[in-house]
Amino acid sequence: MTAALRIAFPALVLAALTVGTASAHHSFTATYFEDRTIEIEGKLLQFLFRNPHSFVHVEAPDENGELRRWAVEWGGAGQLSGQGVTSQTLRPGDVVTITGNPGRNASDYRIRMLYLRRNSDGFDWGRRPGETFD
Amino acid sequence: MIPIRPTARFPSAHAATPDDRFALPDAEPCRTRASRTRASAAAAALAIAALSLVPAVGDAQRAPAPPSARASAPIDLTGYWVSVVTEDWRHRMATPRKGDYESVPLSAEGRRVADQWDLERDNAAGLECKAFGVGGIMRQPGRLHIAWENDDTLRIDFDAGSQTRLLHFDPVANPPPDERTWQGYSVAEWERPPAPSNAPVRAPIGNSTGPVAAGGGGRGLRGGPPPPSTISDGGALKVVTTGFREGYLRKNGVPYSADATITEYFHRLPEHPNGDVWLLVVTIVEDPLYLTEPFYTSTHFKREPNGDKWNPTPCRTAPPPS
Amino acid sequence: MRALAFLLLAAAGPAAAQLSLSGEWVGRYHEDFADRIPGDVQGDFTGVPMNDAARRYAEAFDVTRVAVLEHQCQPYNAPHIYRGPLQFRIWEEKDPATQQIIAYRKYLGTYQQWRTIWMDGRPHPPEHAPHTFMGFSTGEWHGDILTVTTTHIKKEFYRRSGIPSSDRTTMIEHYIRHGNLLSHVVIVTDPDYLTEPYITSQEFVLMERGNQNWLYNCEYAMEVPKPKNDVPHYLPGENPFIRDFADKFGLPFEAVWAGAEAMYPEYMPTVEALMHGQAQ
Amino acid sequence: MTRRCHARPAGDARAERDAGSKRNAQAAGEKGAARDARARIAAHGAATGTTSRRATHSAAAFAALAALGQSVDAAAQAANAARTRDARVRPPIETVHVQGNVYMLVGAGGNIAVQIGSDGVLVVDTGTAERSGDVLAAIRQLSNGPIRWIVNTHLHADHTGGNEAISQAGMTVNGNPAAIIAHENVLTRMSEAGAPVTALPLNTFFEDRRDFYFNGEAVFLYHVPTAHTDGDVIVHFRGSDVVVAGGLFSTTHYPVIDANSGGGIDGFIDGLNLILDLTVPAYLQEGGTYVIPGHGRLSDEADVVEYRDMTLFIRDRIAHMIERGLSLEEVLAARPALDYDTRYGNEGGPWTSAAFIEAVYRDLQRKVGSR
Repeated sequence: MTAALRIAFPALVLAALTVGTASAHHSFTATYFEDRTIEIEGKLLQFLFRNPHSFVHVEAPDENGELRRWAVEWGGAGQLSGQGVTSQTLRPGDVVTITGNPGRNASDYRIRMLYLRRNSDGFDWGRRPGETFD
Repeated sequence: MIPIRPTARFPSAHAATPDDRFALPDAEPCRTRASRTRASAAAAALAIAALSLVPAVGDAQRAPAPPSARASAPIDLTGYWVSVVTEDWRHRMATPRKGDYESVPLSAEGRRVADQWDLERDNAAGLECKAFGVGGIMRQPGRLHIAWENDDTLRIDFDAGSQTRLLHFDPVANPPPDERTWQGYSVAEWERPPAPSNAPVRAPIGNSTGPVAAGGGGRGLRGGPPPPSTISDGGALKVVTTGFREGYLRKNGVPYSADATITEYFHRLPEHPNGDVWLLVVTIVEDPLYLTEPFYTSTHFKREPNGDKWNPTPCRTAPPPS
Repeated sequence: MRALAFLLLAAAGPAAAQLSLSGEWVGRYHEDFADRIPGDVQGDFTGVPMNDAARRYAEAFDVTRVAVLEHQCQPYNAPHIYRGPLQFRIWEEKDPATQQIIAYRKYLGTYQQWRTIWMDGRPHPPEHAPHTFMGFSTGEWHGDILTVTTTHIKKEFYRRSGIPSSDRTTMIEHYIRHGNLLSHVVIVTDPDYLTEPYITSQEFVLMERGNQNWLYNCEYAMEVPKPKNDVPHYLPGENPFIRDFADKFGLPFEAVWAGAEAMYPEYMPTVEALMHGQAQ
Repeated sequence: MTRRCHARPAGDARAERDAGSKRNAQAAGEKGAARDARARIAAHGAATGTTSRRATHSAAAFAALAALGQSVDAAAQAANAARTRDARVRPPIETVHVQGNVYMLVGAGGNIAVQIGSDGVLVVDTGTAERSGDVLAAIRQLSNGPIRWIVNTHLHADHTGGNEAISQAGMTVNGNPAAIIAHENVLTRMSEAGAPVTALPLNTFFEDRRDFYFNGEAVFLYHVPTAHTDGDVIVHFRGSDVVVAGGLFSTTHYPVIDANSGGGIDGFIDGLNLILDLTVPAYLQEGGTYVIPGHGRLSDEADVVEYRDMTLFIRDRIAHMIERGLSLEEVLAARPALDYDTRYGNEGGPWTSAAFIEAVYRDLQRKVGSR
């Protein structure tokens, strides 16, 4: 806990001073279990490239093997554009592997994106510096 | 002796370093922290005196003595005030864990020092008041009692930690002490809007039918009368403090150094429609050692009718969560 | 008539000498940073004089409500917007004939909101007028303090933790400038959700070069697939996250939940007793 | 966006003098209305047969809102009439330009919508009978065109009381009094209650929706079954982009579930969701489609969303309590509407928190029993 605080606070201070209009939309910490990660692999159904946050809808099995429509929350269109992601980066039908924080309401099948990889060509997001969102 | 009153404003609190601001051009380099404090405080007093003298030299012999700080106060800060903790609650009403310095723009050195905080060690070393020094006392939940010590010195007593601050409007008559203290040496001056001139009256606009308030109307408060315009003319008290001992911005050892400069603005806000009177203290801590940028806080206090709830306590910090 | 003119002249004051608030200002978040910027875990109810109605509302609040179509683009209301990430621009609108200030205009980068602070003495609208997130504002100067009164504000929150603000709030602000620093005080009176006026104050610094972070757009979309009219909420006593904030920071939930009582110095021994047993 | 023009009570010099202090006058009028409601409660409560004192009060309070003119006892009616003749307690009718062709009249019982244009005048709801003269005067300040149509959103007297007077003052293209449109269930219930034929909505419909074109825009009437009553209609002026919510939305009190007139909580929520389907905010949940509530201030989608959420939350809480076997008294003691009581509780008024909770409880319990 303490260690996490030490790292997180200065980083966040810096972010707030530089971004100006940071998102006031909602608290990720309150929405997701940030101390847990989950990985899904499935077919991309829809890429909502938009503000305040983008969403990737993926059809993938849950822990019981039942197919679900997962909603993966990603950065806003403005922020992702600065990282080279456009509305055409992902297409329905792409098979993707996503790692992220699970939502606190399990029935929402919701994930906060940490890492995405497209299986067909290896395109990925989330491992290079700056590939984050708020 | 020519009466001297620090009418000149301090240079901007955001410009240069604290020492730059107050140093005379030929000031000697400081060797120690203590001597630097004395030098800078004395330099501040001299600088103020010099700035005040410039426009007054020609009239020095015949100019009447200016009114005292007390007589010329644009706002009345005296009385009992209680802090209302609506912000930084977990850092003020309780003692946070070591390493929780959220919101404070600490430098790497500041973080290093904060991470070494040890409450028991402080207590054993007789440093219980480190969180009650001038850099942290305003954020300690408690009550203030503000009164005139004399015509040119305003006194603030704090029941939290039983601390006292003296705000000197006449730094020449009240030079800085030799020793650093928890509360340091404070130089005060009133700030006020310029005196009214015979500006043309505002033309009636819109459906305004009542008297014109100073600077434009703005009546019409649903559910109550507008704030009275007579309680305060919007002046402020500016206080610059140096010469203090190293202390804590927060109870859990978030540090400020003895090299910091602390600038404060005291405002008595226009009376609220429900009768509440609020004191707002804006604090700017500039610390070249422990902070990466000026640290801004604004603390509010509500006026109390008397000192019935005055409850002096010694310097004591509750332990953090286990 | 001559006497009236004299009175007006005496009362009018030197409008031209008023402090200028014009410029682009950006927030400094040296108080409550985690709450105001990234948002923390659920359950921070500290420092707000909430009443039992607000407690019940906050307890029922599920943060995923923001994904509901009609909620996802809802901006913060006026009292709340100053407690989030914010930069704003102020400029004066002057009567061309008299050069007196008719209004201060304000553009807030968060959610692209606009405010007008009327300085011409007009009354507030009647009760049946529509409410907006920024409300209807009138202002007056008290020396160098601009005091603004706002009514007709839409219902929203004081905190993202779900402490509600009602549509019957009155907000009084004080704008205080010292050089490049603008202090902004907000005092909210809310007959529905607060037991006493709620005061906050925040600092903004003048942007000498400005930036381009002024736009915010929100497109409605079904973010999380679920029935359109399903509004998530917790039944009384069933919010599993309500103690998260208290637990994370080792605080007693009773104190976090206490409202106005816990905002005053005399409550400190109670906090300590709850944390460590009897205060030492 | 809005333009106010004050329509003062016709031929009433005292009210004109008082117009400057309209807020006080309005407040006084609201108190007067509350007293009227209590008078009606006294007349109606004994017949409800509810058990607890609180419940009796609640049911009677509802009955007061639901009461048709002829169900009010003679003494209360006389006192009411005498009071409303006194200009000191009669609020002025205030007119708000909503947008496009549509105006809202406030102060004659339920809110009234007036659409004007080259075809004439369309009035949605007619307020109380005793204010019909003032309402007519207010309409005439907007337009001298013929009043062609009246729409009743539901049957209650504070929305239909002026039917007769306003209809008679209007004229269809055939030369008859202005036609009154409502859902068929409204006509049925008003007829059963013995309303005079000149006050009845004889132009009824029984299907889900009716539409027609008037004053250059399409006007849609949506029937919402089993909501406030069984005859609720939402009116949507498509060109002006204004929705008239009738009994389905208020900014002053909890949803009124008139079970005696076929109302129900689930239908009420359906009705609120239908309003949300019709409304489109202009920008970030603000403006765009405006909604005229049955009572209270002019609103938009965000206001209806809050009201929908509230209704849904309280419904779910009470349903959960019923599942746990709580009695009505236990449900009332648990205060399932605590978070909204200061805002909508209306203690001492005609539709209290207890009345609302009881209505929801009984409706849900009936459904549980029928499963």
